[in-house]
Amino acid sequence: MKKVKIYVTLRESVLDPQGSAVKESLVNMGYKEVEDVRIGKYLEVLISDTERDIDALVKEMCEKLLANTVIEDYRFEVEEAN
Amino acid sequence: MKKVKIYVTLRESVLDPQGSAVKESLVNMGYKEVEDVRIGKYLEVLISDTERDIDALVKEMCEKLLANTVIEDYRFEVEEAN
Amino acid sequence: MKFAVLVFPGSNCDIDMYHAIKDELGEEVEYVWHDATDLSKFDAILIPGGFSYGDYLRCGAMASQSNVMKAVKKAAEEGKPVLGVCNGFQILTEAGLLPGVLLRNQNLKFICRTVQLKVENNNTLFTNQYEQGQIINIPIAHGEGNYFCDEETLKKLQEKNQIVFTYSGENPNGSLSDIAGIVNERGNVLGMMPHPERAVDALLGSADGLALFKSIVKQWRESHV
Amino acid sequence: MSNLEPTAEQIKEQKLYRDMGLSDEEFAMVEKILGRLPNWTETGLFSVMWSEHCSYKNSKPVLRKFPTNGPRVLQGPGEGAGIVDIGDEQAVVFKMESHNHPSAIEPYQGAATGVGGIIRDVFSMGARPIALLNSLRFGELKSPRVKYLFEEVVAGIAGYGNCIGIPTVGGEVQFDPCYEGNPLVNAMCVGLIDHKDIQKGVAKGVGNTVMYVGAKTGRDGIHGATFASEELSEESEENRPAVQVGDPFMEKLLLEACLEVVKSDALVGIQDMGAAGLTSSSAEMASKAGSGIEMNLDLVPQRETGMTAYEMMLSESQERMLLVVKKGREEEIKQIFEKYGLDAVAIGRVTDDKMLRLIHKGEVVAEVPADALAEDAPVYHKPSKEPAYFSEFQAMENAEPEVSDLKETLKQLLQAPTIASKEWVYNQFDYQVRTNTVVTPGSDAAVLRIRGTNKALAMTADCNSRYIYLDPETGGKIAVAEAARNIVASGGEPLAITDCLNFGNPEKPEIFWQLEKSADGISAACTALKTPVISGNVSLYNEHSGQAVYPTPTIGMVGLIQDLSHVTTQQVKQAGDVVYILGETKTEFGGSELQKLVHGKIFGKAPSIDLEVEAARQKALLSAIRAGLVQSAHDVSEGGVAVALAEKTFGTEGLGLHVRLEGSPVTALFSESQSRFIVTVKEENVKQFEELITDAKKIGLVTNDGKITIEGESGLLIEGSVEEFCSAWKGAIPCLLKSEA
Ligand SMILES: Nc1ncnc2c1ncn2[C@@H]1O[C@H](COP(=O)(O)OP(=O)(O)O)[C@@H](O)[C@H]1O
Ligand SMILES: [Mg+2]
Repeated sequence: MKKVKIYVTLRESVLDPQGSAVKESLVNMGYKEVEDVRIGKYLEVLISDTERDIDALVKEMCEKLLANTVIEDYRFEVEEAN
Repeated sequence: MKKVKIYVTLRESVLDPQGSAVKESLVNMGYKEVEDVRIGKYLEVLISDTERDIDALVKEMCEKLLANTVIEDYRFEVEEAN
Repeated sequence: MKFAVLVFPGSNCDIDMYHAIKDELGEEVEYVWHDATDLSKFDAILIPGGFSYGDYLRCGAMASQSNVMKAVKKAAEEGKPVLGVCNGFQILTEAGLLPGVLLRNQNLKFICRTVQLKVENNNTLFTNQYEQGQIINIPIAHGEGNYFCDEETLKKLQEKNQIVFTYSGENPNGSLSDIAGIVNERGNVLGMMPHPERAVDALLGSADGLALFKSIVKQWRESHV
Repeated sequence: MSNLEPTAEQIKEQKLYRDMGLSDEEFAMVEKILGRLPNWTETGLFSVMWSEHCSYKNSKPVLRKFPTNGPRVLQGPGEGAGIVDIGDEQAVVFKMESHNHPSAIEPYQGAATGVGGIIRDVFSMGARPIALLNSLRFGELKSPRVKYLFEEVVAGIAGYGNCIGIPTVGGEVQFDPCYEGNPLVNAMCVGLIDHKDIQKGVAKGVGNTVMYVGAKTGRDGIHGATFASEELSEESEENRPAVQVGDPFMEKLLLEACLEVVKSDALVGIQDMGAAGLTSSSAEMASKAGSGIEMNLDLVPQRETGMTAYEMMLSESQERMLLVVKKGREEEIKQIFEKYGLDAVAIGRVTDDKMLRLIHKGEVVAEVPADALAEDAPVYHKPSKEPAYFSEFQAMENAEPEVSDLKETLKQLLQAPTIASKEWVYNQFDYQVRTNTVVTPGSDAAVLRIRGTNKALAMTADCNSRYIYLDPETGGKIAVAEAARNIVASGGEPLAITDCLNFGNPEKPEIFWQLEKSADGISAACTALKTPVISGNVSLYNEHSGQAVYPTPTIGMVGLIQDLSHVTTQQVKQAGDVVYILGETKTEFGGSELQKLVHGKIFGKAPSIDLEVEAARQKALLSAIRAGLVQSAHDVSEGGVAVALAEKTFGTEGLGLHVRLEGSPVTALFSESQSRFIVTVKEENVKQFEELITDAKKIGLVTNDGKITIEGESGLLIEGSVEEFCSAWKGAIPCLLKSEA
């Protein structure tokens, strides 16, 4: 069994209204040090043992469903699940 | 300047409707190997240099705004921003 | 003329679309479940609004991977009219049938109210019953209708006259260039955030959406005499 | 895990049952019922089922006061929701429920799951949910905490209702300091059903199969019902159960599947798993049918590993249903759910021994009489005592608050968050989905057409808790009367009500008195207005750090509009129309917006109400509307005539009002006397209208100057542009939310 950690982030050129709103809130709460906030997704996917190359498999799932590559980048790490 | 990476995940016992729906979807798309999907948030926060202890600062921000500890856990890593 | 209304788990404007076609337009219409593989008996495909798959992950993402979307692609290639409204628009962009994406509304809130649209291009099979530049009242109801694409795509949309509707006056959701609806290059796939199917009966506030459906029928009649 | 559970002896000796909310006396009762000591799981079953939330043990004697019968009532209180006949073999189903405590802790999910729960109550009757309403109470919109609660509750209601595709068409929001630590979140659902599809939650037929459908069971919400039956305090932050997360997508699938299943004659009974989950649904279904249920908990679909019987039975995981299905026909039922990607699992059977028997890992882990859990829960008659404040308030004379600038006062009233436009709220709700909403939020009641007929339903939720605090009996009458006024002003005939009784700790005699008296008032009004109580919910212990909320018995009402042409809204329609006021204006400012504005607090007598006058006036107005004589109608409520007049002009294009009012200006403009309407009538119908409503007083005309002009006996009182008043009214809530504390 593998545990795959996937990070999906908005591309730099894409506006992140949610991130901006959170930044505003933090500054209003007194955290003046906050310069920027970007919000993405963090997925943990458990994958049972397979004959396929795990990296290729995860890449395919990301491209097809988990990320929208028009606006998002993704990266991932594969770990042994316990 | 520091770059803080914050991971906000649903607590273990809390239902993750998003994760379940995505799992179903992946299985229907033919990825039968997928056993479980949990979806959380991944935030990147840029923080300008401050006299306050950065760990304490980020912890406070997480508790107060970025995570709802009733249902979510969080962890973070601090890096030097370039 | 025979319309298909696609139904995904979580679609919820399917019934509205169905009634608009059947009761107000008076044409034939059928619901088609998301696992269907063949749409050949239909003359036009309608993808209704709602929250397919709960709108989890990204709006329209999971629906875009369903079986029926392969058949929709085929229908689009054959030149059949395909209309995606609200969640339907999101599904069409996720499926790559239309360019760009729909981001969260700028104010991060769901917005339900009637807005004014400007008909930017009345020379499409969806808008031939409107005047060029006509202002129409159509309800919106969405949380992620903030249209976005890169500059190059935008330029292309403008050059090829693919922007069909824009928000007139106030832009409710932060959409790029006030875009409310676009067609593909060929002009037979329309995606729009506002709900024309909610504006087909003056009893409910506006009937300005009916002309859109009438346009589809007119074009079809002309090419199928 | 189960070997960590305390033994029966430990539970008794260490009085562990107390932590679950059982008293020493109650535990002794349990011991007597069983004839032995209960084990851990059994103690859990009794504790949740005997909590106020499930058993109504403190409120039952009060609820018995309500009139619950009427010629149209098909189902009164006792099932998932009440049902009222509307003719043509159709009926309307509705109920309201609170989710106050969960919303105080996790406002988004608390509100969302509140909406989810009330929807299940309606579709478990076999009805298609057609509309949602809500009634909300918060502290003053000043502190960041209150703003956060308000924004998140609204987002949670929107998140669930929009996603499942049921329009949220109405509601109310009020702000008062007493709700600061304990907001109220009440959700109402209205459904439509054909008589032949009406279902009940009964487990009939020995040998029939008990099936579980919907989401898997997790450890969420264990002891939610008990939690809802305690006061909130600083500690409750720690004691809280795992909060449930709503899954509206799952519920949408469950809804569609269940509505398909109710058409099958293989279905015997169906009930949703709400508070106390599997325990209450199984015990109640068995008890109602006079039968027993045996379940094998190993078969319960589980989301987490290692769950104990106790945890499974007490879990309040959302989006689950329990069905009783004819033996041998399980497969048919399974197939229907399969289409929606849902599992339907046989987990038990109906027995004849009236016991709820649970089996886990091959052992009987609980064996308890179903009636003892459900029907036969203890009932208490709490002591009641008139609070000192009441006689003090009653002794006060009605006086006019002092006002210097009438126009400025009107503006300030329009900006008071309780009166201000709620657009910021309802524009986040999809109020149109399913395209039946004829009157959208912003008028007195929402109106939905009934497809395939020429009829429509009007619906509203109302409660002015300030009046109820000052005088619970009078206030209770007013709450019902106001709801009915909103229905009538929209062209509907009030059918029935549902209620949600939000009160403080009933163990305090003064609180119990408030509960009793307001129930008396509600009952009297329901009798006078012929609107029986068909369903409802009780939420007690709404206190934070010992401070109770105002008594808030929210009234949800549905009315029938016989013909779409009767649909009437509050906005004026056409210049030249004649403006009338119906009803007498007296100097009544107890609990009024003006009193709050001027004095910063409320005191004195609540406005008086004569239910006979009320009933007659409503009847007369409805007949005028049905005769086609009324262009617009609006009841006079918070802020008095001036506010009602202003509201009538908002959202019209360029229209205005020019009226002349008699009597002392402050009273004429701002008094909150009851049983009043403002209506407009076309010039050509004036004669007929006046013949029908003989006590209608002509006060002025609709204009097209876009201005509000109000004269008094001694000259001009208020003059200003509609625009100016409207922007104050519209901008108030967004402005408060933006301003920094
Ligand atoms: N929480 C809410 N959800 C939906 N609609 C609301 C809500 N609060 C207020 N509204 C709508 O705003 C309008 C004004 O509400 P309110 O002032 O309570 O009216 P009334 O005094 O006539 O009962 C009504 O149409 C009501 O349904
Ligand atoms: Mg009203």
